[in-house]
Amino acid sequence: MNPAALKVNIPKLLPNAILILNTDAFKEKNLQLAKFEQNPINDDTLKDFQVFPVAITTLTREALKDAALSVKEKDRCKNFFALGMTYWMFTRPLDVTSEWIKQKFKSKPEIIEANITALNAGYNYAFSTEIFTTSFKISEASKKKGTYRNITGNDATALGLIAAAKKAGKELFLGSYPITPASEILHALSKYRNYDVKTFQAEDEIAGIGAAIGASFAGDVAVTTTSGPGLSLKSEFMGLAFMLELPLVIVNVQRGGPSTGLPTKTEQSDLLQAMYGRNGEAPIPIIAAKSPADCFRAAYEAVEVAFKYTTPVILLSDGYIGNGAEPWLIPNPENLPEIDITYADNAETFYPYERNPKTLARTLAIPGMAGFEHRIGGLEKEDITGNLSQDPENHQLMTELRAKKVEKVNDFAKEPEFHGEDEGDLLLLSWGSTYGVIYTALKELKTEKKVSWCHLRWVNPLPKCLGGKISNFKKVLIPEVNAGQLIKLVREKYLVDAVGFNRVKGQPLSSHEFMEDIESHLKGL
Amino acid sequence: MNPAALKVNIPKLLPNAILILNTDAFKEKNLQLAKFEQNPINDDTLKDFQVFPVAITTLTREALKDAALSVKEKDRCKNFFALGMTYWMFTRPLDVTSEWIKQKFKSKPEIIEANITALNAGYNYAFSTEIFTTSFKISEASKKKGTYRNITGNDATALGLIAAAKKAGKELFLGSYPITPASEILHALSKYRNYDVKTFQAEDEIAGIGAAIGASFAGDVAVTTTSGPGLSLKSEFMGLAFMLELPLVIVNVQRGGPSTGLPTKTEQSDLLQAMYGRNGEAPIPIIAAKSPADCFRAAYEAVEVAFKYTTPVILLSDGYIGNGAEPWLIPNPENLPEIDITYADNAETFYPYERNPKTLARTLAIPGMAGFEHRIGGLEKEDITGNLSQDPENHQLMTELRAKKVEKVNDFAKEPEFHGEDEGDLLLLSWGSTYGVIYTALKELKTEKKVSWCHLRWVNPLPKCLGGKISNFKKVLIPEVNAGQLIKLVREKYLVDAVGFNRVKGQPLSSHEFMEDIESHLKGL
Amino acid sequence: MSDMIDKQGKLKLEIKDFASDQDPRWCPGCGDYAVLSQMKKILPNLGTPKENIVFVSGIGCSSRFPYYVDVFGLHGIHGRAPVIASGIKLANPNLKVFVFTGDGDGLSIGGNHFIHLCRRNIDITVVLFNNRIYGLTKGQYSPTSLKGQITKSSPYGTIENAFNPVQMALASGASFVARSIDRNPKHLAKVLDAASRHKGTSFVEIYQNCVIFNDGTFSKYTDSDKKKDNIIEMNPGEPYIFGANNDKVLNWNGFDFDIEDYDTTKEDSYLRHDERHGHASMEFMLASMSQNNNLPTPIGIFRHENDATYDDNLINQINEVKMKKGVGNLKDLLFSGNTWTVE
Amino acid sequence: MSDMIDKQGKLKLEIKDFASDQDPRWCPGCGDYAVLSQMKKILPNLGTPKENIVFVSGIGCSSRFPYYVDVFGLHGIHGRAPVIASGIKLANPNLKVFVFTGDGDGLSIGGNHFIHLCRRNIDITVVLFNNRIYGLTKGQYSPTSLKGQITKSSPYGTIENAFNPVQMALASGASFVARSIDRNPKHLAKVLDAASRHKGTSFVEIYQNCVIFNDGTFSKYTDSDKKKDNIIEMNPGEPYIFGANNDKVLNWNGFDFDIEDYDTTKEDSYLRHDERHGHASMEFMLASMSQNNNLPTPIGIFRHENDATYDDNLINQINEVKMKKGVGNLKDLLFSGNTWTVE
Ligand SMILES: Cc1ncc(C[n+]2csc(CCOP(=O)(O)OP(=O)(O)O)c2C)c(N)n1
Ligand SMILES: Cc1ncc(C[n+]2csc(CCOP(=O)(O)OP(=O)(O)O)c2C)c(N)n1
Ligand code: SF4
Ligand code: SF4
Ligand SMILES: [Mg+2]
Ligand SMILES: [Mg+2]
Repeated sequence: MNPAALKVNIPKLLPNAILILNTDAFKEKNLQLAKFEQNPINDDTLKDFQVFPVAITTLTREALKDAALSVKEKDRCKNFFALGMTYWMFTRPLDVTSEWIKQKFKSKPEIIEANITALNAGYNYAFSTEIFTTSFKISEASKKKGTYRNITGNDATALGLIAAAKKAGKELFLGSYPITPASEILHALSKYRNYDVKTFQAEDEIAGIGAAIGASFAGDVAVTTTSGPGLSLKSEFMGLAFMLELPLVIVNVQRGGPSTGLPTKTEQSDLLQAMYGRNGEAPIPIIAAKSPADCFRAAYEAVEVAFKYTTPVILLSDGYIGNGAEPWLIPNPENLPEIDITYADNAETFYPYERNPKTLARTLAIPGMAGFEHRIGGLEKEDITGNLSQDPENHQLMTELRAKKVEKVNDFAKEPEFHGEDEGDLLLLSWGSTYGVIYTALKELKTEKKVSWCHLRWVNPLPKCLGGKISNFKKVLIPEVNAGQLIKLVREKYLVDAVGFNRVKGQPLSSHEFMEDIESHLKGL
Repeated sequence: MNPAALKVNIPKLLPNAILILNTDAFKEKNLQLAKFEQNPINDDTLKDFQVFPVAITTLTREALKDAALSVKEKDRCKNFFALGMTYWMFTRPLDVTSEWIKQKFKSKPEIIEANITALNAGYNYAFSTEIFTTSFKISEASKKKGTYRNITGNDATALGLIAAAKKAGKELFLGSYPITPASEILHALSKYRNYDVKTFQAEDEIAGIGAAIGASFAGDVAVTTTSGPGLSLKSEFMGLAFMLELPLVIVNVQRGGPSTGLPTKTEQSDLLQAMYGRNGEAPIPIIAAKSPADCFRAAYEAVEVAFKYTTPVILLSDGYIGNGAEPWLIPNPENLPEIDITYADNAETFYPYERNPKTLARTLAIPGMAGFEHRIGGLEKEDITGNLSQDPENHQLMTELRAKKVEKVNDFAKEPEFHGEDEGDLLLLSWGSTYGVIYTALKELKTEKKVSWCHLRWVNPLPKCLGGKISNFKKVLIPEVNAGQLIKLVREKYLVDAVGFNRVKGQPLSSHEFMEDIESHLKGL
Repeated sequence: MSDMIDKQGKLKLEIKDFASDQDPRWCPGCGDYAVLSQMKKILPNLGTPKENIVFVSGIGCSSRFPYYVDVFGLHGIHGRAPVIASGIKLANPNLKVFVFTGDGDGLSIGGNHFIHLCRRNIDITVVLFNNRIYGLTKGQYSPTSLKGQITKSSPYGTIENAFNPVQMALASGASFVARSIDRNPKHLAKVLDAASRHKGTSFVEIYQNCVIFNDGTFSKYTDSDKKKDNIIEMNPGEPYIFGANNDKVLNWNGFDFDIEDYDTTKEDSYLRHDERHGHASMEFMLASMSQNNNLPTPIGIFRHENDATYDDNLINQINEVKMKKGVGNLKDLLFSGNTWTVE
Repeated sequence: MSDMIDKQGKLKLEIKDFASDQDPRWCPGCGDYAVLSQMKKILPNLGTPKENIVFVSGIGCSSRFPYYVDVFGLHGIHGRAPVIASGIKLANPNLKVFVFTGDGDGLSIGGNHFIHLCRRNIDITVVLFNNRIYGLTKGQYSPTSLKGQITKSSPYGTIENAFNPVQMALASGASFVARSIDRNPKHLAKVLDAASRHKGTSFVEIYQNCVIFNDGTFSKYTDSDKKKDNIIEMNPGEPYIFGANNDKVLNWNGFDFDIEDYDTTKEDSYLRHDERHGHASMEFMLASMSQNNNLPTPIGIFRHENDATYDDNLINQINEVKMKKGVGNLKDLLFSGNTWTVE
């Protein structure tokens, strides 16, 4: 679209629509012609859309630099360049269109070649730059009163972290290494220097979490952000953070795996890695965001728990909600829960591994506090004193204490979201970004059977009430964008013959397919 | 012990006894006096024992260099140095003995100080050098005919790997980074250059597995060895190996965790990490060794499966069996199973992700094979051709194929070891190094109830027969040196209310405690 | 294969023999294309059969290189290509192994593997595409980004100093170290060819333009009006002449270079480039110039040394041990030590 | 605290104030003890209150250092101390942060973090105990082990070249680079003191004897009959004099050092050490000498530069953005962008 076309079309666009803009066309002159005062790419005009500014003219000319065509003819191939990009976006093959071009311009082989080249170049450009990641429209019309804005999950995560740090009266430290689809959190946070946000782009994921652990030790609200393969690299340091019992938030924006996998596609397949991906007995609380806007609250809550229980916390998001946007009912900062961080106050009686009897959090003291000098590390340590200890009974005790502490998070966590009656035929049990699809499916579901839905916020620990809930239903169905991960935790813990609805296609679940699956289960009940 | 004392005592020593030898005393002269022809530390005389040669005299003198004592007096403190070492070994505190010394030498403060210094120095020396790792006597008197030798688990692993490579007619490549208690496998293998063993001490664990993957791609039998925190670091590369579907053996000699934990102590707490410690859906076969000598067979089998199914395989050992020794019935190499490795043979029809319909192994071709040039990598790839693919259905298909392949290992694996009747009251289900303790406990168990025992060799996939077996018992008891890991897999899969006997003390299970636990369970049945 | 051997029994390969079935997928105008075409040009003449060539890479735009040449290829994970390549070379020392990497892949996450590879001097050629940016992940700064550079992750400018990749390679012990530019195809081909033929770790830094996220970062070395003043081509045996009209020359004062007007009558007094001299002082001085605004930036070969390679050392050690102890026999191995027999 | 301030309001600390309740647990005779006592000696005089000092380490014998001094300490994981230290320093730039590491911890597994720390020039002091061996894990070779060295993992001798840690630090951009020896306590104290006071990344390599697994590896630098011929102490403003009777001197020939007899009458013609000169040629030349058997090995300070630190740059950038955009207010932040209201 050029500026004039844009101007005309803005009102017709759905929020969150995908806009591919040719930046070459957004020059002074065209802007004036279209009566834009400022370049809309750079101001807030397009905030509600997903904007992809691309220098289409330049890129097309470059792609065709060896073609024996006039500039004008070359420029006509622009549309095929743009088409190539959208083909990549929707993973469509190029051959059909190539064939069509060949038919259409049969008599002009140079034009055929140029158009095909442009088509390919557009496709390659999109491929090369990982510019489009899975991000579909998610929009749940909300009627609650209040002020709204559109927000992507990654931006909401960034804001949730800043809000938590501000409420805690702390500076925010992010140690991170770029990786699709998590980089935008780093990008967003790097803008907020005036909010006392320190972003440290580390040499790798290991350094990112390591620096965050250091910052936590020294008293910042500390965070590290990544995606799947990056989480793998953080495994060893996650074990250290667990052992040090330091507050830390680890954000994992999941993508298609395994290995490099499908970096621009979405998946929920890092849950078990988050649960078990480190040596020894090292449970870590896991919270999952359900939608783009919800990333704000999830991030905020992750910080609360990290400090309340002196523990690393893993926040699971994914490419779908990280890049997707939806309207967000903006909270008034005054209504956000207070976060108070307490430090040891008596140097005489200070022991770093003395615990708060209620939360089992250990006693924190940070460098700069005179008289509280102490040393912590990754070797097993004695209860209370924190001195090194190889004592067998102490190791058993510490292992148990650390595990109990994670269970305690249930004292903090609210009951999970529950829709429907407390007992019935089918219970849908879900977590994370499947929320939107399930919501839609349930709305459309017509049945006489009793179907209820429980959507988890904390995946570790599983909520206390869950066992009771599950036992009140004939069948439990667990939809996940993976080969079955939450279902493993649930079957193991409650010994219930839950069934899964699992798709591993790099895409959100199809609500249509899902509906069908529910219906077939209901038939059998 | 000096040489003379050693000479006298050798016949009295139990096999695998711990010998701390003062190397300073093993000089020409003393050796001659004791009628040793060669220094027994360097030859095979002491092969049946765990020998720790330490320059006790030198170290004691050095520790006391500032003490105002004669050399003779200093040398008398040697015994306290040695005592300090054993205290570390058995994690005993030093204070009681320090008190005793103070009482005993009340009138001679310099002597008190010197002895306490020596005691501490011995303790520190042992601590510093990670010289003693958990390793207790494991010995199961075997009456089978044949030739035996004593062997530690780590040495047996090394030999198993060499044997497999030799039988496959391949060179053996080890990429590794030293870490207690796995380093001895690297040490052992580095001696066998004349067996075409290439050991590559890498800059870290990541490089260790990465080099092994490269070597596998180029046609070697490739292995990487490590312990807990090192396995964490290998997570990302394990995902790649899984995606590349290349044969690779990953040996993890477990130690006390989490984090740096208890590096010289034993634990079975990396099972879930081995199962799930990487991003995306990436199941890998896991085999566990049950005893020091068994490491040979387990390593051999790991190589067989890695090639038969073109997959990475994780071999779990631990500090207890890795360092412990037992008599090994040496197999005749001719009787070891053949390992044949087949490569693609027709360049025209070659596709790297075409599969053997029986094993689902993919078709291998290695550099140097003219006409088979191809490229593989960590991005999702198209079925059969191996070209990059983002197609949703293809991703689903490939995810399923990769998982199915792991299940196929059951076609290869023998039924797990089973003792007792096929049905009854209590089924003990176990894996890895608990074997010895359970064996002993069961021998001593007196009960009228029917108790059977199933000891797994392959932990992933779980054997096909297991579900049937489990359902024939009133109760299933799973002993593990962790907080409950195999039990999670079993409960999840078979929905059986198995109970655990779990100890996390950095030590093998106490067979006494375990017996009591069995008895209390039997009472309730 | 047979049709690739000519009548004299010599290997005869052509560019088209290296064509892969995958189309390059870089952005139009990306500097990576230039490297690809030069690489394809030199490969047929190396005297190595196709099937003995292996391309290894990490992750990044540049790391997609292996897909576009029909040799064996392994597209690894981010930063780890050097270790995969090391394993390949040690498994089969007959192979010619290349690593293609970027400034992020090779120097940020992969920095450690890179320096250890150089230290070990394994016979591998590392080609680093330095575009001073993370291309694939859409434009964050890299360890070679210039201080102050504004990128997606540094909206107010980076506050980090840049690595000097050539100095890193020299300090860590690579035996061949060179630099070239995407826009100078002839020079590029020459340097890549020399690197490929070198035995030991050879390292080539290529200044490569990312048209999308860091366009023009090397323009002072490529724009026709500036490049002659800002670039100096180091040629063995020649003085360090540069300038729009080849009118300037570097003169060594014992600690530093002074820029002088080039004067043919003084020809004999000028220091001449010698990539095989082995003087740490000169190598590092030349390497430091790219970060010195008062001096031109050198391209060409900084170091070219013959040093024992790790792979040769390993094979030699294996052969020595075989000589001393005999070729290992499995039965002897298993039955060694104190054995006893139960009958 | 109050009792640590003297009448003039100045901080007054003593060695005993730094005594920790843990006894050092190194082997008797280990070189680590020497470093500990010198470190304890200089700490009281740095002018930094105890509670503002943080010791960070990885894993290894040397990495147990933090337990033995009563300041804040973090005993991290293997190789990663530099990143933990970076986070600590950036969280609270008032802290004085030290990293204690070994040749394995700092240069093998941790090599990448080390060079990136140097590049960023974060104000942290790195003390590397180079004993050319893995001590804690019982004696495998390290990246500084000498080629041919026989160790647990190289029974036939290593086939790897050793890193030159000083060159690595220089090449990666550390602003203070020095070397000392465990057996020369005075020199050690002097160098550690200068490093601790330096603003920016300071790096000190210490040759440290591991009596158990690599005893005597530095004997030619410590044995009284050899050391004077093999070690040269670099002192600012002084010529490079060495030898049993201070009878030899290094003379710079423009590319290399020549060894000459020291002649007081030529005093003026000798090159004098200047750690602040900033000539890449000299710095790297001096650094290369430890790997050159024909020249003595220098100890002392190789580079001592004032350069903006990352931590200062970060704080400055934060302040600048605050100046330009105003101190951030949470409400404004949340309600920014296109908002709409549902009533
Ligand atoms: C473990 C891991 N971390 C991060 C990424 C994301 N990532 C892919 S390429 C890249 C950097 C690419 O930069 P460079 O190496 O300079 O290559 P270029 O694209 O510029 O050629 C990053 C951060 C990844 N794939 N894997
Ligand atoms: C991830 C990981 N890998 C390996 C180890 C084992 N390890 C501990 S210290 C060490 C090397 C110690 O050498 P160095 O850093 O030189 O310290 P030194 O003991 O010689 O002072 C190794 C390999 C570990 N603890 N963690
Ligand atoms: S993003 Fe830059 S480096 Fe990557 S393909 Fe495009 S132009 Fe090349
Ligand atoms: S093993 Fe070596 S480095 Fe470690 S404490 Fe003992 S002497 Fe020191
Ligand atoms: Mg780049
Ligand atoms: Mg060391």
